[in-house]
Amino acid sequence: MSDHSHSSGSHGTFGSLMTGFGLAGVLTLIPFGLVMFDPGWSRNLMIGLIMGLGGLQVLVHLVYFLHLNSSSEEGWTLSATIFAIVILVIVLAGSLWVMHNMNVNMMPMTDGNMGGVPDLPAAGSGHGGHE
Amino acid sequence: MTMIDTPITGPIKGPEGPEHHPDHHEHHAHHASPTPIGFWIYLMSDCIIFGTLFATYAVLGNGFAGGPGPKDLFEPGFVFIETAFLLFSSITFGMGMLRADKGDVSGLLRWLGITAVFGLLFIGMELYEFRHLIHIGAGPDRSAFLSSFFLLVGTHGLHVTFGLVWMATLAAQLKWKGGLNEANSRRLGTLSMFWHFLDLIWIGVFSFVYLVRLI
Amino acid sequence: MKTLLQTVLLAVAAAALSGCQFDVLHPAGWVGAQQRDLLVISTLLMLIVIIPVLFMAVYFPLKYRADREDKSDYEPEFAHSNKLEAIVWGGPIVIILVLGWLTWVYTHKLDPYRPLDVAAEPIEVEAVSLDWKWLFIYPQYGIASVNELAIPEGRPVNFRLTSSTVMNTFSVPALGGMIYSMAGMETKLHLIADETGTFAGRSAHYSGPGFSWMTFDTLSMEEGDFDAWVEKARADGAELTRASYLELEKPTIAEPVHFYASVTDGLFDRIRGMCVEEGQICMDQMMMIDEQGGGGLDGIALEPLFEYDEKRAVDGFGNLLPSSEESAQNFSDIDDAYLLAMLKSDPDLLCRTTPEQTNGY
Amino acid sequence: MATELAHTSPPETWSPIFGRLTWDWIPYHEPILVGTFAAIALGGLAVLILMTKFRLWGPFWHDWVTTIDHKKIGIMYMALGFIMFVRGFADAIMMRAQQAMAAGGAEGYLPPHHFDQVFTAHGVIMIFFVAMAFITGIMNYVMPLQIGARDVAFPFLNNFSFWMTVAGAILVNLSLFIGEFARVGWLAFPPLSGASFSTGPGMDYYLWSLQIAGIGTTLSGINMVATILKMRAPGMRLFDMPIFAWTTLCTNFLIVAAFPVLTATLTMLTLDRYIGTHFFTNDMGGNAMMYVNLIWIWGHPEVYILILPIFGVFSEIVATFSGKPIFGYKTMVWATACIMVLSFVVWLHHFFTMGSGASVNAFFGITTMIIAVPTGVKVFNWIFTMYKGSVRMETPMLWTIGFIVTFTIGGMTGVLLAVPPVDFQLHNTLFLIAHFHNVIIGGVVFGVYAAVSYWWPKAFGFKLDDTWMRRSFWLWFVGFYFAFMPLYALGLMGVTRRMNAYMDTAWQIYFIVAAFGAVLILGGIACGFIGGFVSVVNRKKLACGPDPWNARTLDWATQSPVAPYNFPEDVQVTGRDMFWKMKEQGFKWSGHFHDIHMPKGTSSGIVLAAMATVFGFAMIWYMWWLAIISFIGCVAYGIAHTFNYDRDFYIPAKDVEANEAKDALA
Repeated sequence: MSDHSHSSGSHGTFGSLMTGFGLAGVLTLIPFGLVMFDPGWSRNLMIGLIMGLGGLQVLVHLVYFLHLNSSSEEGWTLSATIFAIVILVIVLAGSLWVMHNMNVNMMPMTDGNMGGVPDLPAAGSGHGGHE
Repeated sequence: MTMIDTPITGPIKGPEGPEHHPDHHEHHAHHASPTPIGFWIYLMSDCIIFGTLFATYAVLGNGFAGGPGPKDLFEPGFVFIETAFLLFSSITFGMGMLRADKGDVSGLLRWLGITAVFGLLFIGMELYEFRHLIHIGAGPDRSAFLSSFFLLVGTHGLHVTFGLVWMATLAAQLKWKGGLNEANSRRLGTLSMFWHFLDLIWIGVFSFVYLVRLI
Repeated sequence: MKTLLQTVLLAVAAAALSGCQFDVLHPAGWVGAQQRDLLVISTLLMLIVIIPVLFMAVYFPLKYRADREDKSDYEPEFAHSNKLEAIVWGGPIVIILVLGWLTWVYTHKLDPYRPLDVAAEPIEVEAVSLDWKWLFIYPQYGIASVNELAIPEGRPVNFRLTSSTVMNTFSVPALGGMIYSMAGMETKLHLIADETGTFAGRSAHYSGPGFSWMTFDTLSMEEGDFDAWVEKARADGAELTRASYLELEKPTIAEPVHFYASVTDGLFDRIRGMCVEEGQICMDQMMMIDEQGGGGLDGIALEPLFEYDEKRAVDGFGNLLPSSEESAQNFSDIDDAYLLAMLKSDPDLLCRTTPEQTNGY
Repeated sequence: MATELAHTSPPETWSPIFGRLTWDWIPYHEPILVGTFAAIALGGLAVLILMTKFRLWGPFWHDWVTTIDHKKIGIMYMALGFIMFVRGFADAIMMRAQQAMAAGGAEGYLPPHHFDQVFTAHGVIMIFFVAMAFITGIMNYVMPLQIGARDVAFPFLNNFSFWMTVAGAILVNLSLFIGEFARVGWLAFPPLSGASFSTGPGMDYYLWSLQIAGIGTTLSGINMVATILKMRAPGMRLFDMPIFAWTTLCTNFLIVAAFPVLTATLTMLTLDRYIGTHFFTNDMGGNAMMYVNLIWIWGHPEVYILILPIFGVFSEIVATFSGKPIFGYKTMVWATACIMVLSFVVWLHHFFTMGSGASVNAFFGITTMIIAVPTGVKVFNWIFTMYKGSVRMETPMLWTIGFIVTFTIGGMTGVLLAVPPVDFQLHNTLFLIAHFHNVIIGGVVFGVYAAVSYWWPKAFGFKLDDTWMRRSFWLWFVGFYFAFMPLYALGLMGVTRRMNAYMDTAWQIYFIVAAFGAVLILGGIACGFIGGFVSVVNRKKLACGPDPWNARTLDWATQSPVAPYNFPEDVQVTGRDMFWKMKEQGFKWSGHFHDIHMPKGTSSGIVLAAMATVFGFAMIWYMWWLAIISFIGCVAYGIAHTFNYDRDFYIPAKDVEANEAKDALA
């Protein structure tokens, strides 16, 4: 572990700020464009694209605006961020998994559809818990 | 255990000499300020609050209780303008930070003012949307979907409001309480982190709360 | 002091020896027996580590005490040993591997949702936890009982459970396993009694002021006795209709056992759907509507059709509080809007939820 | 037909000034509460008179209330913990007495309405205001000393966190005499805790006290993480830190990651109750299972938040009193880190019986068992630290042996409960109660007693009276087994927790034995307090130097009691067990001291917390005007506080020199 001295440039430069702005702008325009001018692609592809672009933009913000890198604060900001992301993934994915499973088991409709958008009308897809 | 071969007491690094002035040093002169990492850890814990709210929205977001769903209520164009305001405010804050790096207090204050205007526009739009929804009867008590929507977006809005109050306070301090002294610079740095963090959360909100539900 | 301790110890020993009350250790059904076996196996497995640990924890401080005569074995720098650390990690890992495998197998085998592999014809019981009593409906016999569960010995019992308001847990330790009952939801449980007898049953999840008295006897009987019990219910019982269920649903504490000679068809489904009352939309219907994307803006006004909790508010002593809103009256106001919303949904849904169906099963 | 419901709650009314608070909510007809109130009022009055007589108000305000010294804040956390411990234990004794009496149709002396508040308060107080206060106190006192720091990273925040915890504790205790407390169990599962099934202010006391105290806990977590990351003595790498500092780091990472989930979850429940949202209601799309899911995502890490620092305490004690470094230091650190992460993937084991599928149950059962591995490793490491050592059986060591034995048994029953089919039988029975008391008393409580007797000489300069502390240990140890082994037995009979009364008289003897155990524990607590009192009286005789136990870590390199500046000069750290090395080298302070830069005390913490208390009270009773005023007051005062730039001062070098010289003479 080495001691890093922080230069005053930790707030980035005009160039890096504008790069971040450009990337963030594009990554915002695309998903909004997809939703507002529907290209008619499949739902899953659209969801994947929007979430993927969102994730990408989060990275852009972390790097260009929040200046996250492996050397700031001896790497502790990065470690703390990774820890938080792990916990977030556990909380989100875990809750969805657990709740989906319990809803499937317990809600009157057997094919509970958690966490996403309703599918196309699931005609007669099992109502009531009778078996 | 290894043998001890280095001296135990190092050079004394306490405050010393006439050039040392209390206002320009941290409580513990030999340590870098713990504030940036401390504030970052706060942001991470705040992030987990939002994560919990996102998880709740994901789980309860289909509980319309026979009431309206996202497609009945959300307007992508409206959200796009909100998003643009918040993104612009992030950039203008960044411009202000560049001024601050140059020691230009009045330039910084000017950019902070512009940032605050964008922030206020964002909050104004959000309040307008909430008022509209409540007015047509789609308030947070109508269904679990709306409860989780209002809480998630409202929590973000509260953070932005708090950021604006902080910005006003800091502006006053920059103007009348010693400009970019050590304490004010530290606070400016943390506010900058806070403000960019809120923009980052908003990416999750517009993607996950609005856009994905409008497909 | 010492004699007092001895007295207490004797009392404990005496109580422990009268083993038959240890329902978990001496269960009267296959499920409970399996769970008991697993309990014993796991305990023995863990004792492989636990016993040496307990021994060392007491023996080492005695053996290596500072005032011992021969301190030649004192090694003040001994703080690391690859061999010891391998044992320290390896031992527990092996035991947990075995235990984990057992857990995986038994958890699937004893999943409460899994019907039992028994040749005999199962008996269906629909159990409802009410404030603060248990209702057991026997759909095969068209009867119901309150706070008494009778089952024939040797036949699997398939439970469907729900609750009228708060969470409870259905528990008959002598038979094995427990499971939550929750309003608007249905859980399942499969048990069997291999012996006749009377076993204690209760709610195992705190549910309010009447919780302590939310007990019932489980009567495991010979087939003939069970038939007689059914006949007794038919003879003594009242009618369980939607109206009388709503009466029964009102909070009471320590409700005595009583029976219902007949049960309205589909009552359990309505209880589970929180739609016994007139003018309520059932949970399954609501979830259908929601799966189509909700009721749209017109659906905003349908709110009273879905309301449930407020009408059942109780105070700290279990008294029902007067409800603030009259939903029935609102219902007539929005009837048209309701139909409109339904029309927007698919025809399959529409035919399930015509007003007749909402009002009468 | 059924039993008449004899009583009713006061009617729901609302007035603009007093909200829903009416005279009906003052329980003057309940003799137990009136008696308690009278005792507390008289005791309080006596304290007030004595403090006035001996002119202690000034010192109390300047040296304690407004202090930002981590050591004093740590001591105040311990004091808060012990005060709340008495309250929580009183609840425990009441429950044991009730259950020992109310068999076979007897009603006992507590009606359900009261009994249900007692068990809820017992759980809430013991976890949030006793265990949390204790571990925060110990971490506050010891950790900065162990890493060679002058204070924590954010000293004012530390003071504020403490007073917010006190604010929460005050609200919980207010509920005794104004209104009522929640009747929902310590985790307040909805729908029971929702607006319809928990009317009245009890549940709101629960929510606001936990939210306000939770702010303090989260901030204190952030503070300590930042302290360890940034304030270590020069040269101290992470792997040079004592184990206790490591467990503190992991614990506070857990706090920072887990408490936000609690905050969010309780906020949702609050909104359900206050503005009619539908997160956890039965109707309108709400889902109460989501609350159970979320609260345990916080709740399981919380258990490890309580036990990890205690593992650290025992690691320090066992190394010191065995005259050896801790066995397997690195293993110990990695085991702690493993536990930290694993504790986030086991939460479902608290609700196996809710009806998840077999694969989900099995997954969470197995992850739970996996945690037993690093925990088991720790136990072995403590044992092997004693192996080939020179073990001195001082009181802290006595508690340690008691802990290893008790905790191991508790760990075993814990793994049993992690097997889903076994849990189907034992969930919510007294077996579960026995299990978690087995680990929490055997772990946290024994650990706190061990820590207090270990670091007391550091904090006050004299040892605790040995005889009384040994009495305390034996009564606790034996009392624990009497109190909880019968509960294991009852659990195996299928007896459920939280029962106000029961019909089966065969159970009664077990409850009586358990009550007897509780009385023994009461004796243990009393001996502890007497021991403290006797020690203070005999403090001259018990006085000791800075290093009474021949310890190994930096906390013992300071004076006893520790000077405000902790270390007169920076320590250059070159490895583990630094103080041991210093002693081997015959270390002496250089004697050329310099001015020491210190933060100033401030009253902002207590003022903000006082306003938060008023805000909580106003929200509980629907006094909207007061809530608005106190909220605005908090924000305004917080802003005003940031305009104070005069926050530090210097301790002159000659004062440091004089102080250190005094120590050398003694």
